[in-house]
Amino acid sequence: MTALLEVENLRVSFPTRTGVVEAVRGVSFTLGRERLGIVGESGSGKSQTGRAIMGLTPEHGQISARKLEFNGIDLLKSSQAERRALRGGRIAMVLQDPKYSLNPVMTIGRQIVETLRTHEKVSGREARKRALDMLEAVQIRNPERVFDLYPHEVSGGMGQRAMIAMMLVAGPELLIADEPTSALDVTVQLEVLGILDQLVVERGMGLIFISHDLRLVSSFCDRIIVMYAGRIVEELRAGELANAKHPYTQGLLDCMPRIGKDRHPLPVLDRKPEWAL
Amino acid sequence: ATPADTLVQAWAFDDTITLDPAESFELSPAEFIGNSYDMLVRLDIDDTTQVKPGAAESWEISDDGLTYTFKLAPGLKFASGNPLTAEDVAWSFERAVKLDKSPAFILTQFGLTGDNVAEKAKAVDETTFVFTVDKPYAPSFVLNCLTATVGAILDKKLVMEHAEARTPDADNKYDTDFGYAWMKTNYAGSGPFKIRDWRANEILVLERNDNYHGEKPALNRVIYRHVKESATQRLMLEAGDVDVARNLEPGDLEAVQSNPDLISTSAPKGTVYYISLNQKNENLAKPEVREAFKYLVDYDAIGATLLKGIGEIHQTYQVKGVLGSLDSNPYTFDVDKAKELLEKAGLKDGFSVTFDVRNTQPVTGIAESFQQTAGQAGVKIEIIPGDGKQTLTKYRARNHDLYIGQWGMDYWDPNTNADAFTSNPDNGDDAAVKSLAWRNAWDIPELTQQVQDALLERDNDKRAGMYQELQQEALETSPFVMIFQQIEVAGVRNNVKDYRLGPSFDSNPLAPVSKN
Amino acid sequence: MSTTDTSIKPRRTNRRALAFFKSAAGFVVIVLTTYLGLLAVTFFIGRVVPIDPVLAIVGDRAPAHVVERVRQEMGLNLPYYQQFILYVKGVLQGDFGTSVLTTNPVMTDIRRVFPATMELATVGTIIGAVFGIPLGVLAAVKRGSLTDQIVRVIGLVGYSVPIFWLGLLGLLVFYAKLGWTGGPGRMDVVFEYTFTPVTGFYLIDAVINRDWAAFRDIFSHIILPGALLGYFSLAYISRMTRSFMLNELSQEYIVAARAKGLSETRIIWGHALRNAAVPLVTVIALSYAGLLEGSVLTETVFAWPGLGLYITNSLQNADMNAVLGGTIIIGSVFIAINLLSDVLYRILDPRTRN
Amino acid sequence: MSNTIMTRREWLLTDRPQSRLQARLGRAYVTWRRFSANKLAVIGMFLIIALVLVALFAPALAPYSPYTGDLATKRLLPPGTEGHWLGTDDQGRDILSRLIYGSRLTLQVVGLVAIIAAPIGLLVGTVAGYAGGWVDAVLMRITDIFLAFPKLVLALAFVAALGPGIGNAIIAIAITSWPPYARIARAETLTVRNSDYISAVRLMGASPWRIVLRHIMPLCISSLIVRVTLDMAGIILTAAGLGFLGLGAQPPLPEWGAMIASGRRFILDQWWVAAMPGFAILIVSLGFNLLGDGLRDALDPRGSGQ
Amino acid sequence: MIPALEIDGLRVTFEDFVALNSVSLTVAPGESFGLVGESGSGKSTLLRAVAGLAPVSAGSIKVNGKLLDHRRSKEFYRQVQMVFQDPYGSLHPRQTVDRLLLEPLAIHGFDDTENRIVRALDEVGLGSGFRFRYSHQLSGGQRQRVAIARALILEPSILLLDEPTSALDASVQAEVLNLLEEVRAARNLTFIMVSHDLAVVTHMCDRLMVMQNGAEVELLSAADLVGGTVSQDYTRNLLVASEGFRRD
Ligand SMILES: Nc1ncnc2c1ncn2[C@@H]1O[C@H](COP(=O)(O)OP(=O)(O)OP(=O)(O)O)[C@@H](O)[C@H]1O
Ligand SMILES: Nc1ncnc2c1ncn2[C@@H]1O[C@H](COP(=O)(O)OP(=O)(O)OP(=O)(O)O)[C@@H](O)[C@H]1O
Ligand SMILES: [Mg+2]
Ligand SMILES: [Mg+2]
Repeated sequence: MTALLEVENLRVSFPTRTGVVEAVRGVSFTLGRERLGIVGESGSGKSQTGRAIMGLTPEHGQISARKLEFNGIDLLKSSQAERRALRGGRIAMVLQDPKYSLNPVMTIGRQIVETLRTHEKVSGREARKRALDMLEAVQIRNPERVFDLYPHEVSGGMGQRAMIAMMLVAGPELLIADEPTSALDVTVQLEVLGILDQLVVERGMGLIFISHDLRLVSSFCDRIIVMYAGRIVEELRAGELANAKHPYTQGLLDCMPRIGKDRHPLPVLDRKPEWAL
Repeated sequence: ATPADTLVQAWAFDDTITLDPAESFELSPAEFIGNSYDMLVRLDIDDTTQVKPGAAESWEISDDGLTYTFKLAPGLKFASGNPLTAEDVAWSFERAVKLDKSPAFILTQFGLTGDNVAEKAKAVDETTFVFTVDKPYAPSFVLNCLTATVGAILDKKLVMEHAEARTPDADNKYDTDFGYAWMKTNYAGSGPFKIRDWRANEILVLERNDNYHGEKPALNRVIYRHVKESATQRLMLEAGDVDVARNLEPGDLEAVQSNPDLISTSAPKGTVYYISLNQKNENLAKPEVREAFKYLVDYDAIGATLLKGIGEIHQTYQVKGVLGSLDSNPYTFDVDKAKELLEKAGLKDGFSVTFDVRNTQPVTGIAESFQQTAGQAGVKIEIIPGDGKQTLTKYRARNHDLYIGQWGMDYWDPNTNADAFTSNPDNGDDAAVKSLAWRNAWDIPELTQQVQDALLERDNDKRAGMYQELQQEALETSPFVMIFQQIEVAGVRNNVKDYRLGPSFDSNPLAPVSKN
Repeated sequence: MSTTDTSIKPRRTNRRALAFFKSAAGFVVIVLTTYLGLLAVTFFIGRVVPIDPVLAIVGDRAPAHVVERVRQEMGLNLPYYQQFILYVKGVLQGDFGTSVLTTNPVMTDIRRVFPATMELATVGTIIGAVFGIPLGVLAAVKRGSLTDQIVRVIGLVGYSVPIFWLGLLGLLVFYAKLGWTGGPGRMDVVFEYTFTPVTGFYLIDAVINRDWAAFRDIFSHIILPGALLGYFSLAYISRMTRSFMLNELSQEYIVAARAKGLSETRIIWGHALRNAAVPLVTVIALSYAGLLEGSVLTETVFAWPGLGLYITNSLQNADMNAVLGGTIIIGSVFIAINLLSDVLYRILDPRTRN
Repeated sequence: MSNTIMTRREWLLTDRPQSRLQARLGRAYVTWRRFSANKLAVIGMFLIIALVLVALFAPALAPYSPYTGDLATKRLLPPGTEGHWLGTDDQGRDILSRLIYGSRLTLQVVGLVAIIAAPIGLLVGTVAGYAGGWVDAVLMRITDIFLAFPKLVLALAFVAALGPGIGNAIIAIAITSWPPYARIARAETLTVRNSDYISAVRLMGASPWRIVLRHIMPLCISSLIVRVTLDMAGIILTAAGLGFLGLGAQPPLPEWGAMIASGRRFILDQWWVAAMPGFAILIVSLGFNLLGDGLRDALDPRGSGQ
Repeated sequence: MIPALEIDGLRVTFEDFVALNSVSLTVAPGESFGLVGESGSGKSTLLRAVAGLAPVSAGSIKVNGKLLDHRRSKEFYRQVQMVFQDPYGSLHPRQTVDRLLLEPLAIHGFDDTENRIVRALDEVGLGSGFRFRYSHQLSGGQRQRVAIARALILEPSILLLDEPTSALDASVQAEVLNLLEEVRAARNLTFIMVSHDLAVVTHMCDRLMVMQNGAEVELLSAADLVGGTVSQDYTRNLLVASEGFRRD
């Protein structure tokens, strides 16, 4: 299996008035056509890693890496236009909250069509058909209707599906999903994950799945990266969660209440300063 | 650029509120009416103490001085084509008297009432009109009054076609409105021009009347555009978008005068400006204070700057050019003299008064200058600026201390100003006659009587002498600090010929004007 | 899995109809109370203004008995509440009374002066929007750059300069010195007696009459005051556009649009501005209303026979019928513009279309 | 030396303040730093400070009396004339001296309007927004009426009724300028009234007045301050507009708007008479605008952060 | 024994949307009661109705045996306090922790405010170092502690907890949950706690109610849930979902 994405020593920092914030500090990993999970607590740099790969780091942020290659394309050297052509076409990203990441004044259909027509020269009718197919593929029952709805007219779960459809319509090879389900109900959450899973399997797509829920990630992904303060502290196969070595990973696992396990008080994470070094 | 057959004037004529000669009493409509209607007699602008024939070719005065017989020129026609007869004259007088609007007193002061007007202003035949007055007034007075716009001759037939029927009641005794509603905005005259169109505060268009009996106007049209700002007027004049600018202030006037494309013309007008001292204020009521104030105006500086070209210092209340006008300017700016007088009045340390001032130039400038110069004598003046109507309302209620006012003659005769400044028949708060003397609570029974007497003096020279005496008295003792007489100026493009301004607003003749 | 389709909001027509009636009724109540308030306030003002309204009709020199008679004719000797009731009655019958100053029915006057003001304000707003929006967008996109600062200063100067000052200066330069534009007034006198107004909007009338010479002349007259007002509305519009755009550009959906691979142009003009347009409508409407009422000074300088001047002049002469009529018209337009901007808001923002 | 400065800075910037005072100062300091990073805003602030200083020390700064001139000999001297660097006006008064004294009036106008209009707007808006229901309806109707009124007409009418003069002009402007503040305050109140932290205060049993006065108003104040400073220019110009129509300050007060109004007669030939006060207004309102813009960015955390 | 909270036939409507439809429940003093259900099922609305923050259109609420009327009295607020879901939204952005804690004391006229504030901060494990911070200077967990301190400072007997940890990281969640358990034990508080996380609810509560569409689905004890003895499919679905993703 060839590597779809290679990341070596990725760094993202933000100069602010109170000093430089290093959001990502030397992250390295490779990704094949598989499901990679990134977990970590809030502020640990998960989203910034994903965005750096996409080329969506906020303007004042600074990126450096020894290597950032997608399918042999050196992302660091490519021009804005080349990055743009990749974005949404070959690499796509699902954002966290459908409530905010869909344009509120455009119908869902138009937003999907827009992606498609940005990357492929297709007729309006063709684009519409492909968008409808895509909506169906993400398990929307009544695509014709949803096509003409505005984002506020659909529920969170459906909005998230629309978002996924929008990002997948151009057939990307890599999908970065940044907490795609944390705004959703448990039951809906599983439906959405099911869709993503199916797409990976059917299309042979690479997936980076970002979440702070260790248990969810371990049940869904093939491989897990655990981040802490901008660094990778541990990399695991999903099945080996129980054998996690790093105390941070262990602590994360341990501190969650579990049905059937009566622990009072819950064990808490005792952060060690040396983890962040 | 303006069309060759049209004279375009920029003028602030927002005081035009009606075109009906029986009601109109403001300055700008006087010019419109003066150019579009005939009166029996007109003011001679070359000798302003005389009248000249208008619609009447000639007139005779009976020996008892009560009957005036006017002979109309034959074959006169209104612009409508209707013949102009003595009947129209009589009816116009009757209409004005019966409508009894503001200017009607110019006629009714001769004893005319709604009941007797038909008898006293009567057509004897097609061309003979007889006017009977109740006292043997000075003939100059009667004739001067008949030059006023209220004496304009209306086309009876045309007006009555537009009259509305009325049911007589307590307020209104007549069964018609005499075309009152229609006349506000319409025209029924026989003058050199006809009024074609009037849009308030926007435009007024005069058009040549081909039925006019006299010399026909050279131009087809005269258009007035309402432009308020002097600077704007000047720009339009310089650009050639208007031919005449009528409200130029000194600075702009100077620029016009130095521009080779433009000329300026001016004429002293029958309007005087004065500061008056309300005698209800006990400080101002002191004779020494009244005199002192006359020394506190810096006449020379004001004349050389604020009034340059638009007014001349004039310390008597009759305007230059009118019968009996006294040309005497004895006062100069003299702080020491004023201080001396104030000390005599027991006001060595000065005092404070308020000063109601309209927000227009040049009065504001004069008021400010006076504030400074009076301050030098210890008189602290607080200026209360206000819109014209606002200060006037206060003035008419005698609620002011100091007021700076302007007085225009009602008709071209010395009686009008004598009556205003030196007559006050009843100084009570609810007096029937509220002259300027009354407004300043100046109680002057003797002067009032003298004004009455002058009215009946049939010898013109004697009459003139009486008015000069009155002026001399006022100059010394009145609470009026007379400052200047207005000069009306116009900036004119130099291709305009024979543009002239007359002494009164109804005598700015447009008929001779031509362009090349 | 069955939650999918039920989560779409049910649209119940009867509920919507009811809501419509409710909001329509609410609107009527708002309009009525606003009107009544406007009437009452203006009426009150008319009574406290220390100007004798009779003075405007009869002048300073009328004999006392004429003054008294006119006062009675005008009903000014009645108690205030009766005068108010009389007035409201008249207004309800569509009769705003007669203007003392122009002797016309107030409605006739307003029909004449209002289009003049409206035409000017419209041109001003169009200029303001056409230039203000792109400038605002530019400033927001290049936030903090020199461009941004320049745009801001242009706007700030617009906020800070007295209008009559700029007006006279403009006349001096463009009309008197350069001769590029027409002078004061709505058109040259040449056209005064050939041109027949139809709607009162002269530009439109010229088109209707197919009088192209007049059109050119009218345009050359309106462009200077229009540009002047346009500058002031530009100041406001560009400033608000910048602020709305900054807000939109920081939204997540912009990130999402970038993630789709859209070009910056498309993101800025197609996505961000489309969203910013929603509140901008209100801003433009407000600025339009502001120009309608706030152009007294421009009208003075440019001898523009408009509503602002009409009202001010009437007020100074205590011509209360005219003031009341003018105020009610401006109030109505204000309400209408508010309504219109609400409707537009609804059209532009699907979230409010329920 | 630099050491103590550093520590003072640290003391201010600490995220563990030890007293109420330190917390408040720290917060002010952060705002100040954000504000002072904006150069234009700092320029604006200095302009306003300069205005205040000029107003304070007017008698010392002005070379002549602002009230008395020399009509006969010194009228309308151009700028650059020896002793009258900005020229003289139509009464022969020194324009520079008048401008210097006029700054007092300008400050007075601006300050009083802010003191009168902003609190009225704040109170009406927050009460309407928080109370809702008929209170809201009534208050907003009143606000609408004032908004729907032609502003200059309303001000003109009030001035006409109260009599001209700077004091009445101020009142008139204040009366016409509160409704937008009420609108803003109401809109802001509506967004916070249902927030959890206001619910939390209600859950403590606080009375509605307490909630409005102590919890909601402080939130609305910052955007109001911003809006008011931005409006300052407009207020000066409205005052100038009233002055232009002759309803502002009484002569010979050197109010800038009134100065322009009387100077406009000379605008074509003696441009400086109107231009000098025009520049003064321009500079001061630029100052207020820049300050307002800076304040908005500094006080509105959303605007700067990312 | 008088129940701490007794709700009978409670109905809440927003305009014409029924958010709560005839819900009844009883909570004993000292009990910890849980509410679970999908988003929009009316959990928060129920708590808010008790607190007087939602419009009750029918039904009755009794607190410690006393029927509540439409306007809540000051005493009520001394008995019932609430902790909100979003720690970022429930603290006034312009007030220091000190001011936040002082406010309830000032409203109820407590003296000895100094000591009470210090004690309250200690109790939630923050110490006085946090006293003069603004909320934006606190992390989510710290904010939630402040919110708890604020609720406790009036010494209520009933605490309404609306998803107090759902916005927090797992590790911080554990700390807050522990803190809540501690204070409950120390003060013998009654908890009504909302969560969409079944594990959290079973961890904290003795009994719980499952809700859907503003109505009760079933009422069961934590033990039943652990043992899987549930009668409704809906509850069963929830239970399955809480175990994470399963590929089938
Ligand atoms: N625009 C920015 N300017 C400065 N610092 C930033 C910016 N964006 C992110 N950061 C910082 O970068 C760090 C990592 O942020 P990131 O969004 O990647 O965290 P995360 O792991 O996705 O957390 P969460 O689970 O809360 O989404 C954080 O400390 C954050 O404060
Ligand atoms: N103020 C309100 N106005 C109108 N509808 C409301 C209001 N508050 C809540 N609702 C509606 O009531 C229903 C129940 O809301 P509630 O907040 O109680 O749900 P929840 O069970 O707490 O959901 P979540 O888990 O998302 O917090 C929702 O459909 C919501 O839209
Ligand atoms: Mg993130
Ligand atoms: Mg909830």
